[in-house]
Amino acid sequence: MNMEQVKLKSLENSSAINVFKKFGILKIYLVMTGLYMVSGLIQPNYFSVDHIMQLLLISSFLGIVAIGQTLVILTGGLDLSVAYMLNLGAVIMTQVSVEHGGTIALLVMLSAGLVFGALNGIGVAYLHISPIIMTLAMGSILKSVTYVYTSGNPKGTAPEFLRFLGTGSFLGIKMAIWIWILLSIFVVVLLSKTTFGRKLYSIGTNANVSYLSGVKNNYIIILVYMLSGLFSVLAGMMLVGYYGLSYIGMGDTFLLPSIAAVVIGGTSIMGGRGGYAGSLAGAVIIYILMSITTVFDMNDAGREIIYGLVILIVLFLYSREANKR
Amino acid sequence: MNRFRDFLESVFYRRNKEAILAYVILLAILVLYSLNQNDFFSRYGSQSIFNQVITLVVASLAQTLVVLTRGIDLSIGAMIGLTNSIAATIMEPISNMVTNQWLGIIITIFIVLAVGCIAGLLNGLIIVFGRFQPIIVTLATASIFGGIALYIRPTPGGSVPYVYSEVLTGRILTFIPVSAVVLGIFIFLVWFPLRRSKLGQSIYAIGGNEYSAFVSGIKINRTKLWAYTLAGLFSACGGLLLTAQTASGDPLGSNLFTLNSIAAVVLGGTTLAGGRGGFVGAVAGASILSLVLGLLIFWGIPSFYQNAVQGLILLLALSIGVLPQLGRKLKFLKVNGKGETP
Amino acid sequence: ILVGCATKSNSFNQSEKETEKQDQKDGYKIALSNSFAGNSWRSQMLNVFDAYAQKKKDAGEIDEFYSSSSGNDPQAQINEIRNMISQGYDAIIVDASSPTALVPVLHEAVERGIVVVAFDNTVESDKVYNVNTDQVEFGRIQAEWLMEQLGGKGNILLIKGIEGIPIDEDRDKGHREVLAKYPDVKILAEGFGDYDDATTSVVINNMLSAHKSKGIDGILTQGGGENAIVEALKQHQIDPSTIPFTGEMLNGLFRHMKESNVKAFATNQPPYLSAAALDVALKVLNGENVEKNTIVPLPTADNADLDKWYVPGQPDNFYVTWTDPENTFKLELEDVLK
Amino acid sequence: MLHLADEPTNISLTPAILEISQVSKSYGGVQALIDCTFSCRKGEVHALLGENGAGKSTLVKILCGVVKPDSGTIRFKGVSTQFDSPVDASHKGIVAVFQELSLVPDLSVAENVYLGHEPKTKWGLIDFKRINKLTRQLFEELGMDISPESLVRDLSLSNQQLVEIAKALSRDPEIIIFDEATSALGTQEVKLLFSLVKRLTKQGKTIIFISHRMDELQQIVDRATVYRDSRYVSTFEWGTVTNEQIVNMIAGRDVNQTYPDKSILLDNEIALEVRDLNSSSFYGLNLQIRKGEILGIAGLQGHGQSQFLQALFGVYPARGEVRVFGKQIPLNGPKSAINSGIALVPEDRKNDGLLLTRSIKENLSLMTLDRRQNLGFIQTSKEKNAVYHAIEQLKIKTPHVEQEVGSLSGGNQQKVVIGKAILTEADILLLADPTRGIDIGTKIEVYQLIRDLADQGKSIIFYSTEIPELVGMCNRVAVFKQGRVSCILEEESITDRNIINAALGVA
Ligand SMILES: Nc1ncnc2c1ncn2[C@@H]1O[C@H](COP(=O)(O)OP(=O)(O)OP(=O)(O)O)[C@@H](O)[C@H]1O
Ligand SMILES: Nc1ncnc2c1ncn2[C@@H]1O[C@H](COP(=O)(O)OP(=O)(O)OP(=O)(O)O)[C@@H](O)[C@H]1O
Ligand SMILES: [Mg+2]
Ligand SMILES: [Mg+2]
Repeated sequence: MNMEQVKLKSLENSSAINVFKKFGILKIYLVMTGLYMVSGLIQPNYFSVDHIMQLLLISSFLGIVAIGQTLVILTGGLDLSVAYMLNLGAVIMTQVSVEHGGTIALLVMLSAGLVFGALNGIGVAYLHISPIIMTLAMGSILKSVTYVYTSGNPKGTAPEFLRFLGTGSFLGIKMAIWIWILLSIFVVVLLSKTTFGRKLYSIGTNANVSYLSGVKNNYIIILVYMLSGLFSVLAGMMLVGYYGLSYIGMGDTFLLPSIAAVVIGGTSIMGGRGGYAGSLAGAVIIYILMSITTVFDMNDAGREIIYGLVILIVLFLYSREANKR
Repeated sequence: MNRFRDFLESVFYRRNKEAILAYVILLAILVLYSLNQNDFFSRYGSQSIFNQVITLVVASLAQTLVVLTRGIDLSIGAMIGLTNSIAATIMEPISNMVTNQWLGIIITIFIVLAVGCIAGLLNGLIIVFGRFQPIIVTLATASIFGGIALYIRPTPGGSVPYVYSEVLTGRILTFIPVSAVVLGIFIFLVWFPLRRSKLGQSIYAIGGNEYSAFVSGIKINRTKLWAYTLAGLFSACGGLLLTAQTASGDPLGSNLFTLNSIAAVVLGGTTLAGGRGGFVGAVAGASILSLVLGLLIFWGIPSFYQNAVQGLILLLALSIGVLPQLGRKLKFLKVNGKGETP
Repeated sequence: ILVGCATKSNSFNQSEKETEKQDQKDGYKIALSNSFAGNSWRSQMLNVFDAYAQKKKDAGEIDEFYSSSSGNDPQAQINEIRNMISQGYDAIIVDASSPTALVPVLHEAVERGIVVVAFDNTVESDKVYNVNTDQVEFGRIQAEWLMEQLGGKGNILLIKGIEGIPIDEDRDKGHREVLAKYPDVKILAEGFGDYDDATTSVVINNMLSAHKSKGIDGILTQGGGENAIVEALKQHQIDPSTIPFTGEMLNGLFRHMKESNVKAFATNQPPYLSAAALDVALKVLNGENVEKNTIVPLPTADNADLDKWYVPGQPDNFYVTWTDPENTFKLELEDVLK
Repeated sequence: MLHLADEPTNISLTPAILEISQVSKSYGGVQALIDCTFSCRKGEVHALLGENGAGKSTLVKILCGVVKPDSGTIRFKGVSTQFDSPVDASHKGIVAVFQELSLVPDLSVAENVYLGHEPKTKWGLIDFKRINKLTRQLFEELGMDISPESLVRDLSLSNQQLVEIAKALSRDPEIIIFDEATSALGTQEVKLLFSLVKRLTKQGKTIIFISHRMDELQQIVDRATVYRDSRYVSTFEWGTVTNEQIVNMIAGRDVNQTYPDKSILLDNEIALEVRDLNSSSFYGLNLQIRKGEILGIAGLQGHGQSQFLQALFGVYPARGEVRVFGKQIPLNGPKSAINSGIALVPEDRKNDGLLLTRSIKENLSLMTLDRRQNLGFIQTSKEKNAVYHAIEQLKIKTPHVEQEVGSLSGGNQQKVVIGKAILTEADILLLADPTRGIDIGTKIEVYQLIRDLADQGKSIIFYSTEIPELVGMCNRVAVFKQGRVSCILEEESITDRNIINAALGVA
């Protein structure tokens, strides 16, 4: 057998390594299942299909916010404005739809997510402001925008189509879960099969190299923050659909969990490593934990401590791979 | 003239030149204060100003140390809340137990500082020996510290001896605000010596290039442990100052110190990439963030705008440095464009 | 040079202000320092204050008013109050972010001759005037109504408010006082709903998953998560009209009563507490003798009062307390709804 | 403090100061060193030779306490020793100038030199004044002209390398290891370094010298040890063995010719034309490159050569006219440069060339992703083919395309960087020091590769700090001096001497 054939053969063998890499994802799903089993053992009713649906429904909102957060973190950034994007989206949705109808509200809301996301991206890409600070400041500004727009009290209720998205079902599965599934497939394909995904990883790994290889870093970064803004307002809209109304502070409980979900999902906070499949499980894990603490009727103190400990434990579980370097 | 040039070439200037913009903004704010704050020139005016800034300034020192090592501490607010809750819970009982108020206060201070050190050390240990990213570790420990604070003080409250509040928020020699003295201590007796110590140098070296620091014989782990421990210690100092300002404890009321301290540090010219900047800038950054909202009150602007004002100031300050470069191409290659022609 | 300039113009300003002040010696300057501002209660409370203060200003009783919200951050509110002190307000009205943390700075204000009135989230101090409802009573009447509905026995879910705040503790105390009298009532689960739909939703859904099979007869909640509760019941295929629950006097709750035939009892912390506090401040400024603690009575409603309270045009999170003119300090709905 | 007194020693008589036997080290599954032996004598310059990945740097890291050996013994000054940390090693007298620069960019030069062993004031604080003074003295003695107070980030790469050397010397070690310390240095600096090395050995210091440049070794080495495939091969007195034999020992096979034959240019078509190109580092450049030509760029470090390449690639701001096959191209970034048929192989492969934690496949195809996409989706089979093609063409040694690039040896990493550029099928390749730090065997392969590319009709601008390389490879050589082309050498006039003279401005 000649040398070149041998070489090509070994080059083909790459699937073995893919499986190995996927093991990281496997691990997180094992953790998720394990925790779910624990919750079920403590409270047998949690084994019901109803509860699983509830769990997925509740997780879907965080899961959708975590899509944007995952993309941003993969580029080596961080989006601290997701909570206020979500707020803004929710508030615009109800208030504008009362005044101008649902369609216009939808358009306004989605463009607001894209525009403010783009501003984040421009600050990070062109002004070289560190993502933490850029999005922190943007979050601050959005908070004010929301307050000023609503005088602190959003008016209006969810339009009918939103109520359907938030509470209706299709084939026995809630619409919100369907949307989540579709978006998840979309983002997983985006990351693994498209040039956009490839470029995004290359920026997260080394922006310099990426740029010198002809990647338009800035465009990609802006696009990523736009997507993050979009997904956050989308989550806001779905929450509105679910609750039927909006209020300021709706997104506050999503900020840190969105980061935690991504990290629990095995994506490196430094960028360049990871993907959405992990974050998805991360989001579910967070709500499984909440359901466990509810069973125990744990007070805030206990809940906070458990929440922190679980993040640390998950980190330790990953440490082997993460520290390979 | 020569002196000026010497100054421009001095290590102090080089280290702190990123902070200049922050001081310009601060100066502008103070001028506006002098025009709008009715009692600016009275004793109460300066006391009010120093009291407003001091806690965030101290929290920013904690954040500065960590950021310089290219880390970030998201648990600073929680540590302030924890130490604040402990102080407000134990200060009176201890004072009663030792039957001497001053002794009780001093014992409490030591306990609280020790708690801060332990919390910080814990951060450091997990980050250093687990080799995890600081941002996620401190996010987790913030939750834990917050939980512990809630156990200690399930509700805001508690109390401290009157003198404790009175002294730390009052004046000495009738016109020097104690907060100003505290600020001076933190700048001149804590920061400057620290900067000139081996530890300070190590912190900068690690932030600049960790591998280089390692092969130069810097003890990376030990330095990081120190940085996080000191961050805990200074957060505890922040907690004690907050206790004096509020005469009570609040387990969760301090969370904003985390993000504000990061904003203050960055506003003061310290980059999150580590190795560059320092506390001198953070003092200005923290003061800006604390004082600018006062202007809204003086001008009667609705408070709905206050977050936007803070955010915009932050963005403007950070953009100004970059704007001149926008026209030019950014240098990407390592051989920095500085061809020195012999 | 710069400093000299500043000094000059400032002294000019000051003297100008002094003369101004002498001109209208009798007009008071009143400030309201609010903490959190992001819900409809706070926003209506602020609107009431502004409308009421404007009325007083038009009547010449006060000269200037200003309201500001510093967020749920005691240090920020302390700074805000410091600057209000510097601004020379005659009275400062406070909805406090902490019952204790503001005490030192409020005492500073009192020492400088400023009248301080706290309301809603009041402060623990005897130098400050407090205006509030009786929150233990709040819990008591809620629980009594539910016990009546259940006939004194059954399984209930208990959804509390925000852990660690005095209002939650007081209302909870009221709940337990009543529940203690009914040994046949079993609390299947309890949790904190944080007075908002998002948190309540997670809590109630988990509770329903866990305890639905045991048969739930009622839900005792301090309020704020009414929509989430109705929604969750529907999600779990439970007819919301079969489970009586308690809540706040929100338009949404009355809408559910109307549309889904929900059985509910509502009371609430009235947003016009801010106006009541302003009244107290003015009385003190005018030298009247006022009790340190003012208790404002609680409004209540149930299905019987549906038509009296429900305002079809208003959003779910509108506090309907306004539809009763007796309570409104002679303000019209239009004054408040800007 | 360093004292450079003359104290002649007779090396061959001195006993071994450092003896290493049976040392093994593995990283995970990879054996870096297997039962390796090494020994050097006091006062000698001992070269450590070997291909990329032979284990040289690993040995250095062991000697400096950066990593610990799995087994084996180290005897230092006759005593069995182990080095626990860099500090420990430097206390015991061994200091290295590492292959990767180990400076902190935001500290001053002086602070870097004394990093880790700063002199203190009586208060126990760092004495910055003294640090600056000591550094200035040290630099004077070493003949370096660098301000101790400037920030390291503001220095050129070669000056940073000099600071690195001064930093090692400031610890006054007995054994100094130079791990490819000359790879970033220009002719002048190398000269400076060698005179320094001679003074140090006279003073009884021992030098362990790692370099892939035979011409340099020639000038200073006393003895040499060769490693191959993680194993010890042999130790010999320099001069007792011919260069060819050494190269064969390193490569493990017969290597007879370093540089491929230059082809005669048949095509006279102008591929690239530069007219009046100006920037802050070079002025009024006018150059023409023909199709299939290799144009060398020479000169002392920092005279605008690398900026010139960067400018052509659109990453260094410049004004002027650049035409590719007669068509003017914009100079606004890598993307448009690549589209106009220009590709750059940057000189710093770790920071500018490679995504170290991503796969070979991703790295190779990154520059040309947009050509293998359909509606934004990557065309996997096309990509695979291109990548396999590049791997074969460049003979990149790797088990599979999904291998992380960071785990390849330096030489193979360099091939990946070149491979990225080749895949763009650019007509004009800008090579910035493409053989930096790669071993002689690999170098020969790279030379052949460059030659082949030129023969295929690519035009190549070949910037190098190694003059023999330029002489061996180029059709023409443009010598830079103070930002201008001081002269263009052609055909027979391309000699070491002419290039150096032109670079120095000696007529
Ligand atoms: N950090 C590391 N992790 C894993 N393996 C490593 C590491 N560093 C080196 N190796 C292994 O050590 C072996 C020898 O590497 P080393 O760096 O010593 O080579 P070298 O002789 O210095 O090569 P060069 O001439 O390129 O400097 C390699 O085969 C590699 O597998
Ligand atoms: N992280 C790693 N894991 C596994 N093997 C590694 C790793 N790093 C390096 N190696 C191996 O070590 C050898 C040398 O690696 P190294 O990075 O030292 O390159 P090098 O040969 O020193 O390059 P240079 O040309 O710069 O001297 C290679 O065979 C490579 O496969
Ligand atoms: Mg090496
Ligand atoms: Mg090597």
